[in-house]
Amino acid sequence: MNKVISLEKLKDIFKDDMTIMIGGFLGCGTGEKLIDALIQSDVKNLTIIGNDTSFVDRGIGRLIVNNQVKKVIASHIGTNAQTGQLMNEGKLEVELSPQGTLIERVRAGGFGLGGILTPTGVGTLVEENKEKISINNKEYLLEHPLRADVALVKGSIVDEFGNTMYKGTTKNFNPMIAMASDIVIVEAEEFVNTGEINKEMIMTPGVVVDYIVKEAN
Amino acid sequence: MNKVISLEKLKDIFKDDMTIMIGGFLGCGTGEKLIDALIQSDVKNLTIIGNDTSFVDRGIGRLIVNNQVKKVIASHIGTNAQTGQLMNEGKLEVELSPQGTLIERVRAGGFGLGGILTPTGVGTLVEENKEKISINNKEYLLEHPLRADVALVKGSIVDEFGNTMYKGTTKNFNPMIAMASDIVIVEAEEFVNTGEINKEMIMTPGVVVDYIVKEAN
Amino acid sequence: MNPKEIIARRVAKEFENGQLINLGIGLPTLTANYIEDGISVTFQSENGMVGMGKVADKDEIDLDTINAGGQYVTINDDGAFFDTAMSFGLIRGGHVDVTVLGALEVDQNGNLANWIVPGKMVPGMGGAMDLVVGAKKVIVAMLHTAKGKSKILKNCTLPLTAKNVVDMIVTELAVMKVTENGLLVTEISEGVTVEELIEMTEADLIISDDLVRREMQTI
Amino acid sequence: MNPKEIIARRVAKEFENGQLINLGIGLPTLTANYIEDGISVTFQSENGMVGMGKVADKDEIDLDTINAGGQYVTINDDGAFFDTAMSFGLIRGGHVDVTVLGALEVDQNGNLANWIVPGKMVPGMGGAMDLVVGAKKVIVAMLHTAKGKSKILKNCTLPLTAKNVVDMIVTELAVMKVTENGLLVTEISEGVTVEELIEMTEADLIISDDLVRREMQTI
Repeated sequence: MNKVISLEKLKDIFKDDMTIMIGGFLGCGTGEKLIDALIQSDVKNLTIIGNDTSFVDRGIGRLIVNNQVKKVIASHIGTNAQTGQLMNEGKLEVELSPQGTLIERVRAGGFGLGGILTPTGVGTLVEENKEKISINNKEYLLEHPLRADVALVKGSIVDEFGNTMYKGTTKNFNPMIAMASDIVIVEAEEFVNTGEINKEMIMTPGVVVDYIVKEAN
Repeated sequence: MNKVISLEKLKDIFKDDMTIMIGGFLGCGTGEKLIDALIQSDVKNLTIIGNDTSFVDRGIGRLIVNNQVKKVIASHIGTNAQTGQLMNEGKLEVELSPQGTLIERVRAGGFGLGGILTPTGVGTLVEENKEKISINNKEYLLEHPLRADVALVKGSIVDEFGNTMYKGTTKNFNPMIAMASDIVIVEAEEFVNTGEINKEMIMTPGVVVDYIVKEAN
Repeated sequence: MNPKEIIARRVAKEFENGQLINLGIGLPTLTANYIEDGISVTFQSENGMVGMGKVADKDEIDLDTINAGGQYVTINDDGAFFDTAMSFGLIRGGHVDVTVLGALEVDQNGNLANWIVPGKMVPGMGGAMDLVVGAKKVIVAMLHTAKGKSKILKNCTLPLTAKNVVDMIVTELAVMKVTENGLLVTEISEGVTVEELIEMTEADLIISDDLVRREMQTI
Repeated sequence: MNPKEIIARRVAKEFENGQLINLGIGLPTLTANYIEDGISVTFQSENGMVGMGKVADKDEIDLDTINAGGQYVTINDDGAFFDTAMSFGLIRGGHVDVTVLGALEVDQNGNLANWIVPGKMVPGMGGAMDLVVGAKKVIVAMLHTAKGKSKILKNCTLPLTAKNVVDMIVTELAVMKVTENGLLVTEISEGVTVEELIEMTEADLIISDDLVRREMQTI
């Protein structure tokens, strides 16, 4: 089972209208080579799920600028002016979800939960069209799971089997999107032999990883 | 802020009728010194939340045998005959929760979620007295959070600040109970200076830890 | 060949390259001994490990590394450790390809009972309820009868572990698949007649047109 | 002393030993510069860190370690890294003792608006909604007015970030606590009269019987 794939071959995986989860927080922990491949594939009408739309020249931001995105589900779009402009022009749908709710929705999608109850967003625009459930006299929003066709994960160290560790604050959404997507592609900053990563640091087991891109950053 | 406490002083924390979460899976990852202290304190009518009741001579099992427990919430009691016997005699209440549901209930308690929706247990005795919610035509049980007064955590390496890493399969319930309890006590198998644990291995941050017992195992 | 070995060998044929597999305690665990050449799979132990190796030899014992049955085990190069939440995320989230487990009863609708005999035995469900709901393929591996009585029923009589979850039943006598139309017998063991099988089974059986005769030397 | 420094210094006095604190971007972050001697607190950055240190000097930059504002920062000896789920578990679960953040509007019922100006500015709520719902104590640190208009209202006019969550408002003019009876002014700055404060505040104010006069040299 050789999971290593070239950026060239990767393009065969991307299709129009796909839903793609992308790791990263303001671009930190986003696999830029994977974004390159997605841009070169030039697939359109994507739904992108990620924490934010980064900056115009980085990570998810580049996909927005390249007009490949139909809808974004994120917690924050303020650092990328293009996102707001396309939204205002009616060319991009934006669904804003509180950050803690967004990651729990992704986790629920990957962990087989039908939904989660969170107090976040009660009494705000976020509760629109959502069921409210009272538990012990406290109100919670029922938030639904999210899943995607593809996850673009950035790993700091990845072994041949796909076991992945994430350094510092690059973890963010990466471990959860790797659980919540049908096809999981990991960009390896450092690629090592199976067994070389300290087992106490592995956050994503190789069994959920389908493809590894090992081109150096 | 010196969090280190002696086993002797620890007994002042334990009270009758407390709810206590205890880490471990069949005793692996249970702090036996903490169990010693709890036994010596001889507090009664405890509600214990843990994966299982271990064996008669190990971990939670010893509390059962010592008749300190009024109620157990666990996923499995089959390895400790005393649990079943006390239950049959009406001396011990046992609430069985599927393992994956139990850990999500603890997590929800510690992570501020009002509940979780799981497909596990639908159509079985587990669904009794529980709300069922249909999401996208699939039925889920609404399971409520669990919290405790005290968590007894076993850490493989613990630093002065309380940062904790768990080796191998000793993790099990430990990281989650440390989030879901008012008072968190960690038994350190190895005690080190703050900063000496690799930051990528810390699963429980010191900020949630109240007391550290550093007597060697 | 003893009945348990017959079952274990047959179950192992179901495993495919790259799969994540969870084996229940007892007979299901034996299947790991019979994996076919060229097939590479990963075993999960739901207490917190993927890439589980074998039961540890004395000099390999690590007190911090046990399987869900409480035995000291090794971990393979490709393995990793997780807490219970992540471990059951893998299970409930459909990342486990196959779970193999025993049963007290299983019925022709794919219902499974394996966690309680009211008033007699109340061990608890442990991880079984999550496993059978979450795993992509649920294989029941068990002896066909207990004390002369069929364990494969029209309807389970014991409290269920889960409804409509079993995909396949492997016993020493036959291999059965749970289909929309009922329980389809696809293979029957050497020396067993269809009539005998029907006799020993309380559930209604549909005999496949392509029924395979399992010869013991080839499984 | 400039108004922002007045605010930051006063907010810092609220921090207690051992607390876990989350500071919003901008003015709230300044409070970290004024923590009192002998007080040891831990800062969280919700993108995935507790024990956050200072903004990294050029030679300290680690590309993998940023704060929630996107700046390269250091991590202290007592720190650790987490994924977003754990980070917001700490937040939603009540493990964060204090969150300090700015506001577009706040009202006398403790309602807060700081994430959207419909039709004008739609940055998104990021982690703010979780923080104000989850943190044990919510302190709004902001200038009292914007373009001459009070930011402290009877009722917020902008879409809310959360309802009834603000515990305390610290501006350059006063310190106010949200109580069941309304907005209680507990401290007023040197050179500001109660009448002036009332004049500059749209919300109804209750003046504490124990009103403290903040002298600039002592805060």
